[in-house]
Amino acid sequence: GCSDKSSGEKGSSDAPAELTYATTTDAAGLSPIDTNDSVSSNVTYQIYETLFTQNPETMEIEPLLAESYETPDDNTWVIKLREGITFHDGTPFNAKAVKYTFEQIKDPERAAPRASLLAPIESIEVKDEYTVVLKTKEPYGPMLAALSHTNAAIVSPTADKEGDINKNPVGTGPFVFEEWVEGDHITLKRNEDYWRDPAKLEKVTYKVVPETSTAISMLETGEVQFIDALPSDQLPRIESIKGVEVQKTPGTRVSYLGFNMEKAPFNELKFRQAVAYGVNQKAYVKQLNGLGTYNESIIGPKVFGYNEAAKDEGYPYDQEKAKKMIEENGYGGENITLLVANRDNYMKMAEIVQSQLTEIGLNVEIETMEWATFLETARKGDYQMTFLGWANSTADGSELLYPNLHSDNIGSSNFSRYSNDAFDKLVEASRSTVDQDARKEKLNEANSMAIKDAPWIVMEHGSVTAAYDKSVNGLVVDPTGKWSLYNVSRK
Amino acid sequence: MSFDEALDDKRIKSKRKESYFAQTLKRVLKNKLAVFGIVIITILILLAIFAPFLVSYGPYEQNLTATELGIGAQGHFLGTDNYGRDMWSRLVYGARISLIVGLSSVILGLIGGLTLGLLGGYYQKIDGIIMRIVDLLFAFPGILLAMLIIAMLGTSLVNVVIAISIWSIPGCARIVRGSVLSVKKQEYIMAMKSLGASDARIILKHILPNCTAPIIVFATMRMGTAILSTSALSFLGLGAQPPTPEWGAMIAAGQDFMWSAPLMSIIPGIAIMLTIFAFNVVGDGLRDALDPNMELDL
Amino acid sequence: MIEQQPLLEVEQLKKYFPIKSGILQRTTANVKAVQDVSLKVYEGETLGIVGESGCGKSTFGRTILGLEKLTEGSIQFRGENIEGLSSRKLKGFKKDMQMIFQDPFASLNPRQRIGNALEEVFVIHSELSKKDREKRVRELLVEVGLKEEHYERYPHEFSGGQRQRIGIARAIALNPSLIVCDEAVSALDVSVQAQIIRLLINLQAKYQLTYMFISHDLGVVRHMCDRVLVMYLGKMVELGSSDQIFKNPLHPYTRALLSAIPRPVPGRKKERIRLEGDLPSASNYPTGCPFHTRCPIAQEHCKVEVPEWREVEEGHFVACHEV
Amino acid sequence: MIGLIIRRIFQLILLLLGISFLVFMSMHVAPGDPATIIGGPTASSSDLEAIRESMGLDRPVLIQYVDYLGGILQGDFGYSFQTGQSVTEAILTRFPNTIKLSIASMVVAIIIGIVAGIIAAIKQNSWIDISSTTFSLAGVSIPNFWLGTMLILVFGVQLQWLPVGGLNAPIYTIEGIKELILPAITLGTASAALIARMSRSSMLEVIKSDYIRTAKAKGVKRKSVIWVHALRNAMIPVVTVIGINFGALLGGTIITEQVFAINGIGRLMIDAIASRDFPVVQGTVLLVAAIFVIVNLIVDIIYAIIDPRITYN
Amino acid sequence: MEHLLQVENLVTQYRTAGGKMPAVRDISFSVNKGETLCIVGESGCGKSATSLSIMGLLPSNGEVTGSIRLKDRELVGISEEQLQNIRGNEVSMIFQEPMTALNPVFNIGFQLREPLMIHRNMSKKEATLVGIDLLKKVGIPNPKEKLKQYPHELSGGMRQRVMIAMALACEPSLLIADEPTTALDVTIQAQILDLIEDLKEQMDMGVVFVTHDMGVVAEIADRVMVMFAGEVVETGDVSSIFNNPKHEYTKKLLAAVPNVDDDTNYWLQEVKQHDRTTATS
Ligand SMILES: Nc1ncnc2c1ncn2[C@@H]1O[C@H](COP(=O)(O)OP(=O)(O)OP(=O)(O)O)[C@@H](O)[C@H]1O
Ligand SMILES: Nc1ncnc2c1ncn2[C@@H]1O[C@H](COP(=O)(O)OP(=O)(O)OP(=O)(O)O)[C@@H](O)[C@H]1O
Ligand SMILES: [Mg+2]
Ligand SMILES: [Mg+2]
Repeated sequence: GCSDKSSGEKGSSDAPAELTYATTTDAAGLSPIDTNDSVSSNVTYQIYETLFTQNPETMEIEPLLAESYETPDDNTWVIKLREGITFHDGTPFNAKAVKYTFEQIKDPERAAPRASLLAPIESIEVKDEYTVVLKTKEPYGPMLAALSHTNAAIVSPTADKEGDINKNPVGTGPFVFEEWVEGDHITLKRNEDYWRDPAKLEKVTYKVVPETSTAISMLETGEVQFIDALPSDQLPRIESIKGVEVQKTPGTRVSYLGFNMEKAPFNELKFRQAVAYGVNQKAYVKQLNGLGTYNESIIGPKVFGYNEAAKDEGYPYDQEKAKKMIEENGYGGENITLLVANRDNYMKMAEIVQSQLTEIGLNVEIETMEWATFLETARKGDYQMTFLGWANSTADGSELLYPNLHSDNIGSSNFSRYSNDAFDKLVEASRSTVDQDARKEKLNEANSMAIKDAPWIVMEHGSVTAAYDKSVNGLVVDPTGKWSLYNVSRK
Repeated sequence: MSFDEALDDKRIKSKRKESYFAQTLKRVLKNKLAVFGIVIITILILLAIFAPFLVSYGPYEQNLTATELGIGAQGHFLGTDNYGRDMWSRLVYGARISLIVGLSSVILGLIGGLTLGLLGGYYQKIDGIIMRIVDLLFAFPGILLAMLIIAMLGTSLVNVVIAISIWSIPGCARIVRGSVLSVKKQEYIMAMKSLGASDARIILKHILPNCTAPIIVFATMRMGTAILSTSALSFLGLGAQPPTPEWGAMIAAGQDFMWSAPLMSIIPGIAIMLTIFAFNVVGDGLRDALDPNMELDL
Repeated sequence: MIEQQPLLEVEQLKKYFPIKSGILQRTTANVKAVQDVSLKVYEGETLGIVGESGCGKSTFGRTILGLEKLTEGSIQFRGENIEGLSSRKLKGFKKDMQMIFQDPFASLNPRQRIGNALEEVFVIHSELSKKDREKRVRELLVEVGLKEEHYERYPHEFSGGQRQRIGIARAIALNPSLIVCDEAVSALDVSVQAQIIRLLINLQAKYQLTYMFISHDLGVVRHMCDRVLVMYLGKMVELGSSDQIFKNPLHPYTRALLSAIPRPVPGRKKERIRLEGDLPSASNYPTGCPFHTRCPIAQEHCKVEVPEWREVEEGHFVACHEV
Repeated sequence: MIGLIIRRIFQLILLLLGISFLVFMSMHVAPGDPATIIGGPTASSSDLEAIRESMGLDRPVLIQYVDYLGGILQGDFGYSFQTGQSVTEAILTRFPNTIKLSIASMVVAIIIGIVAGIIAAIKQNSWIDISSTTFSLAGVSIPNFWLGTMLILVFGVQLQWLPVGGLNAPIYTIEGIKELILPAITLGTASAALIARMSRSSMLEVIKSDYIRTAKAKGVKRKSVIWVHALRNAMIPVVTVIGINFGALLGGTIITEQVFAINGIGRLMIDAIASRDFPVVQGTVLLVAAIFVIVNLIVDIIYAIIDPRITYN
Repeated sequence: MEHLLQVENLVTQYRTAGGKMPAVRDISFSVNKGETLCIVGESGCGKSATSLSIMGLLPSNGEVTGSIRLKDRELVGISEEQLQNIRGNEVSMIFQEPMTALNPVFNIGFQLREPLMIHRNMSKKEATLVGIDLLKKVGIPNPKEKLKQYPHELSGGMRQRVMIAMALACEPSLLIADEPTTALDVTIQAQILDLIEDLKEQMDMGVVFVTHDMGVVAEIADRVMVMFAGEVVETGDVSSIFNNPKHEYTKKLLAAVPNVDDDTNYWLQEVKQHDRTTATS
């Protein structure tokens, strides 16, 4: 019956039911358990599904594979699953599959990179065929956000046990994996037996095009129909292409100038404040051709825990004040090295900030590094200040503050080595509270504290972008940068 | 007067008392293209020296409200880059760095290449080993090598020069070895041996001067590659550190603006081309001038 | 006339050039450039060496001077074995033995002025000051019949005859005892040739020089040399005084050689001995007598038996079965 | 000839051993740790330890190297840290593209270079000569990515004559050839420039030689004097340069593959270096080194073909 | 009578850095059918320049004025194409250097066939047959095999003979031989001289023979032209030049020739005698 439908649809309109998307790097793998990069999730997102999902427009969490959930107490989550869904390989989707998937994620042997997502979960029980019970030691506030994370998608236990889902992915999603020529392209085709209406596109190709400028050319000639994460410098060109639609919406990503709180003079609040006054983020944001917004709050507008008031709680640009502080505290002529990874917009930030700091009397030298070297150096704390960013894939404030600024993570993801007990407590509380309003409160408080302490100076809150051929319909990029092709069609 | 002398007097009229250097210079100056090259190089050097007096904006001076201006913009006759910095100023200051990087890395590379090439070509016994070392250098990925240099020496312009020099070594060594092998067979080398000259004297005074032609071609061609390599190195963060106005880095930076502000890469590109052109034609002139037999064919 | 005291004594000299092949570049064959040459050269004499081109004359000369490593045999100069000398002593020997190279142009560094080239000899072997060196070189130039102002010139600015004299100047600069003249006059026309020969003879008379005179101009050899050695394919085939060789040639190759000399007398009917057959090569060495492939009087046994080197009359040696 | 080949293969093995050792050591010395890349910024120190352990990176380097060599002897070049793909497979899928690209660009370089060089030589000091020299010098001073992007903009986007990127169609189809044109020109230009300059000077030398005069004395037509009698002699030094240049060309494939979205070895290598994917780096470097040696062997054989004086026995 | 080659007021100049350098200064001479003209003179006096002028093969910096007529046809100033038809066909040249005059990368067969295929429109097969015949004529054993060999595989003497075979392939009316035997030893030289002599008689061709060996001159010349510093100082038939030289230079040249057959009455012996006595005294 299904094939009838597809041919009928095809016959009704002449529009091609194929879409080619250009990606700058290839996916690392196609298993949600074993990968954690955004390129891979762009693919797995179409193949697998999560129990819950965030509405791309409102960012509200809605059930997807789950039907409903209850929390009888703060430490127990009873999740009712949708019935009648099968994986692409015919394995039925049920509580066992969920238990299997989550246990695999948590299995230290498997060393799943996003094991931390489900770390607070202590046990996973199959209550009946379509009911799972998750138990935590302590209340886990961001539970639903975690369960809607692409890396918490449910995989076919049969496929994972019998084969390598990293190469041959099997999920419940609207698209079925077809082929992967590593380094070149991945193709997916429509899942005709999808539990909802089948997708409108018949075939989707992810083409690896490392150069953005080439990808844009291909978009112009029609060799690809869709690209995303547009670099701001190329935006004027893309916007000038006829027949190409550009989407720019605020996203969850935050980019910041981070200080090493363990190195003098960055351990002094006065100095950090002086620098903060000296940096003119607005001037920088202006160079982004409309991508990115200026806002001093660490938790951005699209992230859970944001409070409008935090917008101006930082140290706004005031060159005179900065100069005065530098002078008064005897920081003049200080030699500072600014460590920069040469990717994303960091180089741009570096050049502008370096020039601005020079104006307030600091002697800033830029040291650029390639990503791997940078990571190692920054992790070790071998730097004075640097630029980094955090793309919040669950759009939850705890997922931003905990890894980046909690003292637990000094030596790993807390690059600034920020350590503040009061702040730590607030973040912990935000994680272990289930009541969402209470959580928001804690996050807000922690946010303000960090803004005042200034381990970071927020440079921008990024936008999510996409450019696609006019024939592409129904494409929505959510603030975390994810997009689903389920509702996309071509005319 | 013997017949020999009679002929001889007809043949040779000019007497030479000038120094070797003056004479070579004179010969180079006879070559119009070479003179053109010398003029360009001189201009470049003057630009580099007097840079501060030639610009009305500093090379680092940003103006984020006047970015990506085109040629002939008011106050910026070569326009501005994406930070609103004056292209002319950056170009002129860039000459300082690019010329130094280009020249010094070629010279260092030559020293290494010459040493390996001369030794390998002259001493049959170590030739095999030296050529295998050269093969190794050839096959070893340059990027990895640069990474090693960062690991051991850190990032700085000096290390850029070192990395580029090492990249020049194997090519230079091969070329030099090739000419040494042919010069070595010449009878005047045998003659020097029969006079009891030491190996060092033979290699430095007799073989080296007779290998200059290919070395000059190699070195002058290499200048350009060397300057361009800095842009490849900036991939690793090893190139000139921003905001340094180095030509190779400027081209690399202009890559993203090829559509909106093509001048950002074209202007330094032309500067590099002119430099290479100048060095090549001077090199050609020098090669001819150093060859005492060339006079007949001029 | 000749003082009977050997300046140079060569015994069983062999010089092979290896032909390498195979994975490990093993020597699979040899070019036998010089084979079993034994010879005494006396102080003050001129020994001529003649033979087919490629027969090993130059190689022999070079080997004696230590420019090629000898494969086998020994060379004694003034009673001392050259092989295994310390490098310091060797330098002394080099000073005493010099060579005028076959091609005067090729033996001068084209990028070095003549003055500097000659001075270099003193730089290597003496401690003269720059000024003294220059003075000495200017004297030398005059001595070989050039002019002082030639000091500044490059090799290509000289005529062949002049270059040849530069080679000679360089060879005599350090007052050596032995000079190997390798076809020092072969590329010149007779008038220039005559000047050079005159110069050589003058020098010999003045400094008691010993010459080894390699040439294929038999006219010059006849008049210039006291003794003549005839070589064929790396071997000695005949040795004798100039008169013996030219008036009473014994070896068939020597005879053929002499008969082939074009005489500067127009109209004279020539009776030349024609050599037939294939020229063997030094790398594909014939068995038996090396000359048997072209010899007009060869017999069967010549193909197998190597002829003995024997003295036929006083000081006249030959290697041939048939004389 | 066979002897030469066997000897070279023998040397190749030694060279590869040396290279693999150096690369192995330098990857370990160079900053940047594969575990940090795989773990990402969020990974804790113990996570990293676990990753290192799972990849065997916690053992002494020398032991890792010996293990690696042991694997190679059994034909096992390891597995990518990043994707888990076997290195052999990763290389095999990309190799055809790189070979296509480098051969095509070498062909472009050789044809353009030799023709330009020789025409410049026979019209010495004419405007043709000067423009050929200018072209050569421009060729070495234009960065690959610049040229590639420009070609795409002009021929791919504006004129739409040729596809923008990718190598998908088989080489024997028109599509397959069309796809190769722009990348081949991009990659070949610098080599063409060098070959042109070499050919020019070599040709100038050859046309002065005695045997060219002999050919003219026989009444051979000017065209065949140049393209038959002189060309082959002039090619002898050029062939050496081509061999040396092939190494540079392999390096250049990185950028060309990047610009033209070609899935090749260069990109594989650079990505692997960037992510410190040791086994893939090892594998690609060994492959490139082997190609380099083989190309030089081919050069030597061609050498013997054009110059009968050269023998290898 | 009709001359085969008539050279009148030939001036050959080389452009050099120091201005134009005349290598040949206004010379005139002629060669008849079946005649051998030997040109002798000091090295650098313009012998090769004269030969090359006739062939139209001067290097790019050389230029010719005057008149060179071959069988009534003016060669100075005609087009390159016309010259191509004459070269190798009506006039052939054997060059001074046998070692470098053959193209090292082509086999003997190819080089030998070339003039035949160009001027006689022969097929490759026909040309091969003629080539074998030519090699036989110049006395090369095993000609069939030799066709497949490369120049470096042949001895100097053989190469020189191949050159001669090539020059004679189209049976030219004029052969120019520029010191064809300088690099060879006397036995091989003799063979080559005989060969040229034979062929000259067979084909009734005119020969211009450049050499500095007076012995060779005496052997093969019909007439001799003596040059000095770009000018002709004396011409005459061979016996009158040898027996009754007029010009100072000719006399000097002849006096310098060592006589192999006689050791009395020769300048070298006198010099030796003189020097020895002065040295001992
Ligand atoms: N370096 C070398 N390697 C291999 N073979 C050589 C070498 N030098 C000389 N030969 C060979 O040794 C033989 C003798 O050469 P040599 O130069 O001594 O001859 P020659 O008698 O001086 O000849 P000519 O009269 O032409 O100068 C020749 O067959 C030559 O090819
Ligand atoms: N290409 C050239 N450019 C300038 N001058 C030249 C050139 N070729 C020859 N000459 C000069 O022209 C003069 C005549 O040279 P030519 O070659 O005719 O002499 P030759 O009589 O053949 O001498 P040889 O006996 O040495 O061959 C010489 O003085 C020579 O230096
Ligand atoms: Mg010799
Ligand atoms: Mg001549």
